Amino acid sequence: MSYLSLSDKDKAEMLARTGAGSIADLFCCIPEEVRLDRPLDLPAAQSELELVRTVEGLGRKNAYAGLLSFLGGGAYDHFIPTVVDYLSSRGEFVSPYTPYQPEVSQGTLQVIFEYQTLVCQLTGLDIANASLYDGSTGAAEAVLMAQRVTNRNKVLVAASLHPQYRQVVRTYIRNLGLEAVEIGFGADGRVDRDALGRALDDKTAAVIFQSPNFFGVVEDIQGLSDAAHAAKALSVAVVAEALSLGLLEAPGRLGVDIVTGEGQSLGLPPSFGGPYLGFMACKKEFLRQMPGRIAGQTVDKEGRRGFVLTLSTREQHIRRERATSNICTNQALCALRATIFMETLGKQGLREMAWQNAQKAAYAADRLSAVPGVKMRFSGPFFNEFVLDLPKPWAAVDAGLRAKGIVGGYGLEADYPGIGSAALVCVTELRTKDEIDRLARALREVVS
Amino acid sequence: MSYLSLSDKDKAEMLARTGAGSIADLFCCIPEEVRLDRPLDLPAAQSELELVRTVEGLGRKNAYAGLLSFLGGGAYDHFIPTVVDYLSSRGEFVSPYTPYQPEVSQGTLQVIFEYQTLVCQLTGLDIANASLYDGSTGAAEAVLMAQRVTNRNKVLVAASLHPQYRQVVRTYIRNLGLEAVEIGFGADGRVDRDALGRALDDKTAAVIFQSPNFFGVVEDIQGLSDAAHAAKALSVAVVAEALSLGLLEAPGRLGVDIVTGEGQSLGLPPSFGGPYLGFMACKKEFLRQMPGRIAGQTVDKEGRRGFVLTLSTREQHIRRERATSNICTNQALCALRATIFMETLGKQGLREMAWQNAQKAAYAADRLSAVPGVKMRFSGPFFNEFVLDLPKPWAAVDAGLRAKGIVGGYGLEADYPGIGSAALVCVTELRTKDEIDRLARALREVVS
Amino acid sequence: MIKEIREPLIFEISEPGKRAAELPVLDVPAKKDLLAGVPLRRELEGFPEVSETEITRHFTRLSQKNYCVDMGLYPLGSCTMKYNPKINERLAAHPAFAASHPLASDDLVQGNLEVLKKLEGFLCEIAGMDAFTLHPAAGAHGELTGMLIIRAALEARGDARKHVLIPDSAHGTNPSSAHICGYTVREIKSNDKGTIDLASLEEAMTDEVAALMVTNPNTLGVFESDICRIAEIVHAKGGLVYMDGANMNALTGIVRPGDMGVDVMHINLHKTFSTPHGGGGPGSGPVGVTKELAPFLPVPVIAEKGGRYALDFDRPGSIGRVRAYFGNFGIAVRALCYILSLGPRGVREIAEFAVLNANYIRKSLEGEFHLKYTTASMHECVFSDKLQKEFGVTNLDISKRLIDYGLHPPTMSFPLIVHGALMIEPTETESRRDLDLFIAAMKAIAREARETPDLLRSAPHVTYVGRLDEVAAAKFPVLRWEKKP
Amino acid sequence: MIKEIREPLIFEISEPGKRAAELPVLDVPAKKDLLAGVPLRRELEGFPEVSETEITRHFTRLSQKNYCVDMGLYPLGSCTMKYNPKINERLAAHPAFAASHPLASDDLVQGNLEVLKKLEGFLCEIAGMDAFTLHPAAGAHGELTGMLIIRAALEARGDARKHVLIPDSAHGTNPSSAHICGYTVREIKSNDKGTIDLASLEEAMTDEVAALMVTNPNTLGVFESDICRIAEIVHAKGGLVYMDGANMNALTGIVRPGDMGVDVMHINLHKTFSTPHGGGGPGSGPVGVTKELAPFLPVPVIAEKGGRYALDFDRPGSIGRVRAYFGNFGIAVRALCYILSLGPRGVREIAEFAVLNANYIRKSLEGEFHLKYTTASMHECVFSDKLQKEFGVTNLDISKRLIDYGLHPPTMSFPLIVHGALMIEPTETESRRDLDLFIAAMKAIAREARETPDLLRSAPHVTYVGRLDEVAAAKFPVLRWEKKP
Ligand SMILES: Cc1ncc(COP(=O)(O)O)c(C=O)c1O
Ligand SMILES: Cc1ncc(COP(=O)(O)O)c(C=O)c1O
Repeated sequence: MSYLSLSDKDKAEMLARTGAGSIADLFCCIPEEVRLDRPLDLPAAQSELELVRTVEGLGRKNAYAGLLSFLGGGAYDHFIPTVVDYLSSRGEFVSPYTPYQPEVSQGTLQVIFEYQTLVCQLTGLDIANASLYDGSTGAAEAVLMAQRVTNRNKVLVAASLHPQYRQVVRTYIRNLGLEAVEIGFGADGRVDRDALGRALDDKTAAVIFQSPNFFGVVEDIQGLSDAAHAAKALSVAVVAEALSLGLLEAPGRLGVDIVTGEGQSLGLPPSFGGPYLGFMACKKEFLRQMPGRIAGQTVDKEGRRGFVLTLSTREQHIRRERATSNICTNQALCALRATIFMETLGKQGLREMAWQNAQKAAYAADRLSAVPGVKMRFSGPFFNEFVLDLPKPWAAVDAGLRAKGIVGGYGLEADYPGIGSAALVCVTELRTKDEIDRLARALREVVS
Repeated sequence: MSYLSLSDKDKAEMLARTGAGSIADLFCCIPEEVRLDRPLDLPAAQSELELVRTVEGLGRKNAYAGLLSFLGGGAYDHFIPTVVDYLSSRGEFVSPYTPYQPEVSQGTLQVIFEYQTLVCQLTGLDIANASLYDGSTGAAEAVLMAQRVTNRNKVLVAASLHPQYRQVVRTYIRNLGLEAVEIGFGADGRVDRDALGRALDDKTAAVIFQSPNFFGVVEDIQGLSDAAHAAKALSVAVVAEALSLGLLEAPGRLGVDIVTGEGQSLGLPPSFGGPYLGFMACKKEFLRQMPGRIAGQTVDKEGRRGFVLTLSTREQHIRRERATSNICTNQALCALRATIFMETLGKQGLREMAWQNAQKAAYAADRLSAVPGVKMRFSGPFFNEFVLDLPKPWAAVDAGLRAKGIVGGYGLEADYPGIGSAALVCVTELRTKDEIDRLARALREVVS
Repeated sequence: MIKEIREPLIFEISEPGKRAAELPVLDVPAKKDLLAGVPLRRELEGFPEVSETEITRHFTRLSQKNYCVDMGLYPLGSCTMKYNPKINERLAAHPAFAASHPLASDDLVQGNLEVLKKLEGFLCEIAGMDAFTLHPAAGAHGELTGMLIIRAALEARGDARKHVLIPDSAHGTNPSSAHICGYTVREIKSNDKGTIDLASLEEAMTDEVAALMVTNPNTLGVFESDICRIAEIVHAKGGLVYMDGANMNALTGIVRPGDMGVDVMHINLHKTFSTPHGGGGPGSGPVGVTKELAPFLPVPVIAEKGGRYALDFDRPGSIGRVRAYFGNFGIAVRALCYILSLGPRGVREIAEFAVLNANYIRKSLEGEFHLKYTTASMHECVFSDKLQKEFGVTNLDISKRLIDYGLHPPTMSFPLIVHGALMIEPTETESRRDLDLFIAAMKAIAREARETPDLLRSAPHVTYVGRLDEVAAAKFPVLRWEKKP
Repeated sequence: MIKEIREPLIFEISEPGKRAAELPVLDVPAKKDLLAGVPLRRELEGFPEVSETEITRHFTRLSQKNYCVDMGLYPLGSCTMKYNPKINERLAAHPAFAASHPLASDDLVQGNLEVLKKLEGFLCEIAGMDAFTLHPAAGAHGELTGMLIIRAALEARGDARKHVLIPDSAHGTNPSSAHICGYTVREIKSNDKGTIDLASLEEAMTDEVAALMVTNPNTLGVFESDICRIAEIVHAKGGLVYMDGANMNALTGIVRPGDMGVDVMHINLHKTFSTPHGGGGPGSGPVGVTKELAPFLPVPVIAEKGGRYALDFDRPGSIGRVRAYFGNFGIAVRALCYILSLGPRGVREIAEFAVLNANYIRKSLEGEFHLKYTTASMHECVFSDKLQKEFGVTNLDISKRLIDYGLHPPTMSFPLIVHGALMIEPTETESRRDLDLFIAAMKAIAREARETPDLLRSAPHVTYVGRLDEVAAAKFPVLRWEKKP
């Protein structure tokens, strides 16, 4: 299937206008010797029908689709109202690019402005950007930002920050003279405050932690912020489960300076890890150090309100190597989906959804930890996921559950060597009581 | 889930403005004694998620979905390019009504104008309307139209016209002094010309036949038209498989006066029989007798081209009981889908698709009639379906095939008593060679 | 100077060889002598050849020339242009339904049959009728079906009778449908309240009259308060009462036609139950009847036994088939979804807030525009251009000027008994803000009619085309594109 | 007089109690002491409360204020705004992919892994590189990844070196990405052909230089004809060649970076392989490397063995992870679909007709607009406002005036080496008609610049808002809505 729009006649006439004798002539500036002298070795072109058969065939190889799953850990299975899919698929949203020309991009720009407002409301902070790639790169950008703000070169990273996020932070900071020190966790699953106290010093740019953390446990955000501030370091909170902000107090009201995180829960399907939505908000004094695009409100000559991209002197296309980030293309359509999602759920709906997550997870924790031999690993309060200690190796438990059509959780040993047979179990509003009970029954059979 | 957009405050303030003391007061003109004094006995309101679960649950009760099907007979399983679904689902097409206000409906109106053009091109006739309900009511409307045009009261109906269409024609004409005489078919599956000749007389308003007919057999359209014209009757052709017009000569070029039919094949899913698309085209001398809406081209004061609904003095809202039809709401969105479909397939694609149908059906006929005991019922040329005579009762064959996951065809005995064990088998471009071979193998096993 | 944004006809951008779709290569051996002897066409003469880019742009740009419910208030009276939930579109397009074939045997489509049967049941409860058929494809088709049932029932009694009584305010489909059933139409004049005059009715109601077709609330948005008495009068003479239920949006959960003496009625699913109007259709016009008339329903009827569904064709009294297969099934799925979403309270709120919104508009515009009938309004109200006429401004001018305010005009010049009518039906799904925008625009227009009437007479000013020459369109009809010679 | 069609912010139409979505009632026993001791929020202060009608209208109306590829030519240079096939959107949204979880074990997501591996293979073939990673989320992220690979490789050799050479025509992301890798940027001046000056390069290329980042064709749309020699110079000094492949659209099937001495490169899937730009993203920026550099690719790498796929974390040389999970997977699905649709010939035609279309525009506008560099153009051409300056008309005015013609402006003021630049990239999916509309508009504007320059300076005239005050926006930033006190 070709997507060209030229007839043979068009091609011939247009070629004539260019003065080239042939299509090949158009490429005369490419040295003969490197030009490809054979057709590409790719599969033959497919019509739409063949493509559908091929690609749906690949989809059928994902056995995951048929299973009852309790996976979370940074990617969540939430309800998405159909209106989100419908509206976000309109060509006028899908097919433009960055709103460089505001007069013909007011749709996109106003959506970004609303998105920024919603992120500020969710996080309790003053300003937000238009998006970053995802939660993991958001965490890395936040660390670099803290370095710029504080001019300090050490960052304390909670071990309960998503393991993959920590790896990304490490990759980003490697060549920037920044040192990362990991801070462990206690029996409650929260950041080890003694260890944190010991590590905080006048070189510390920031304490970066996740809440709810990778174990699902809600951190003592105010306490961590106070500790960071006492050392004149920034408090950076990562929120990998953005829905939690529907119920938990806004981090900005608990002393946090920068909140960044993953917005996938807000209207994006899990989609094997992407496209997702990195969000970031901060106090207004850090505005000039914020990475990424920002939309602002202004007026035209007649005084009519309009929106533009603004403060772009922070950005790579103006500042080049001194930019606050190298990001250019961001996750705009994901931010649009999140905007529609949040506005559709609204004040009551988002809270209700968050509350149902917490209630269902609490119910599941009760049911599962009542299985003989199964225990809650951590004592701390949790949102919609929690860690279970299991009496048998996770591999065996996992296989046993799988045989019953269930993906029961995510085994932690690869990411936390020495943690033993422990698994992270996530329960969203989409899991019914029946499904939770089914998991409990299955687990009982598998571990007995 | 409620779709109201009023807050409690809105409701109270608005009620105050109306002067009514309560919502109930607004209904004071309804006699107390007939007002419903209890809540309706309907299931409790469902949220979107519950609705999806309920309705998808109903969908799962359709065992048909999982089977390999060779059903046709007026509803066909054809490829629909995704762009048709995408574009036809745009709110600007889905959510307006009839373009009574042309200045804000140029989209819909231009689409109708293009649709009318395409129908004229397909049928080889001069003018087309904006749609009728479906093929069956189209056939009925064509008969009434022929009565108006000729002032005659007898209509000869081919027995090979879709049985359900014939029933609908009978229902419509019942009280209009019209007599319908059925004309049988020969061993070739075509209209019995001798019988036709005997029945044609100076009371005959029209000969109405289907081509390809209900058995898939292509009629001798020119011959039938000539016979009708010889008696000064109209030749009315019904096309239940609109795709056939991609390959077969346009009926308008074979003497037909009115072509009507079912456009479902042109971009509409089978959807258990509807919504479908009745199309109708005729020679221009019958314009004033045409039922249904028609769009026409005109200009505004500046001479800019625009489109309007026109010739509405034919219609019920102007002519009332003397209208050419009672139709008001038609199948506009289906006509829009058909327009996008035809323009997407285009000149080459539509022909190619029609040709592949004929080729695959021919291959299938060869393979299936090679099964011992199975024979082609009719000797006439066929498009994408054909009738098989089977050596065992259809009920048994059908059950046997069903056990192998196949719906092999449509048994004809209920509609054609005495025809014996015969089934109509349809093969579209969506059926692969493998699937056809699978049917042939299965049939061999079942009948042996 | 500013470029006019005119969208060419697809035929005008066609170029040989362009393709927007391809098929897999034929996978069976190709026959050379395919359809030997049958006249085949050499090519699809005139058919367009364009790319997918061009298809997408063509229809995207065309769509942008439409106003629609998804953009704002669409107060087209009698058409019930309410918001159409997106989830219903998705569910109706679900392959389990959309891919199912109408000739599949009952046992393969139990889900479909259950959808239909459930919806019939819901409609019976909402309308207070004993049985419903979902075959009719739209309201007018429902009228035809219903009147055929009446005729069949009367025939069964021995006399089909001759006439049908229809008020002068009725929709044009009513007389037209009655006509197809072989009846002549007798018009009943409305009284000064806009309702059926009982005396005229009594006079007209003879034993030659088969039925009265009554729209309730009628097309003025006025409830026929005497409906029970009306039914008595008709029944007393052996006639039957047909109710055009196009305006059910005013009644759901409040009062049921079956409780008011109605024998047969239709409902416009696409109105009351929010299936999108699609630029003119598809719709669905289910017909409800009393127990006595159920034997005459069109075939097939869906029978249920122990949770299994089957098609019943053994209905000797049936009027026959009115449409192939089962009507506009996809529309039924949407309506079912709507009722399931709303539940008993939500269905009642349809009427409550449709009526509140209409009365809010009416009260807000009274004085600015003339109201011929001051009887209480239900779900719509019918103003006229009487006050504006003195400035040389008509309902057409008012309507076109509304377009400049970013709104869709009301229904114009219907019902016929209100000269220069502006028939306004807001529906219940509107927000206060959208209602207020409309009211403010109408008030501004009333002022403009006095102060700058030319502005109205030359409206609309914001659209791609101005007022179009409809006379020329009808006089010199150009009904299709043709290749320039 | 005509009503301005302004769309309020959603917050401005919010009213307490309105809902656009509901959830099922909680089906587990509700705990009272949920999250005891954790600070919870009383309410989502400021969050909107609206109905589904209002949501749909808000976003429908907002969408209508955008220009987009689905409406017409979008000649934004360097951004490759080609048509995005609708089928690819549908397939990427297929639940088999969209519902799959990134932490599911390999055996449950074999289809996903095959998608990724297949696409890597296709990109290797198209780019002539030995290995690809799909982790990077966009072009800039790819640059970062690629430069980290270069640094890791050089470190493994013993010296990461200090500088990176970047031509003055380069995109801003290049220096910014190099900076995050700990390199200082040395700018290379372009010669009068707009390409890298070999002498300057030879001078700058010392053994302190880690790499050259070269864009080919560069941002002028000019092919670096000396690319092989350039690579030799860099390699001779032990440096590596990074190619910014954002402009691969000019090269597919014609020439392969891997055959020209490139060591590392990125491709913008959202450009060359037609995934929609979404108003700014998401994109995907896969990085390709030579065999020698493959050990440094980010983890995890997808390993295939006998048709089974597994994630390989055992990569001691790896730069580590650059993003959680597997990058923008959904974008990879779309790109795979695109390549499968086009096949070998179609992929070559991308470049052929992208270059034909650009040259067609260039030839049509030469003379009307100034062309600083007259070197042969590939997929885009960069004009400037030099000829219009004398009438007091800038590239901004020209751009805004194009909007009045129903078109999107080109990229403005980039590359920096062309003052008043107008960078035009039509892409291959455009029709002759759309190209001609653009050319005609540009010619008309060139005439208007001479005759009625004010018309340009006050443009656009057809949009909801006129030119916006960007200075005020930056000086007094209003970056979110706030409730009026
Ligand atoms: C009062 C009334 N009756 C009947 C009809 C006819 O319904 P339909 O358009 O569905 O055929 C309509 C609708 O247009 C109407 O408003
Ligand atoms: C030449 C060039 N390099 C790099 C980039 C950065 O790519 P992305 O926007 O995907 O991060 C762009 C695109 O904007 C570009 O045009």
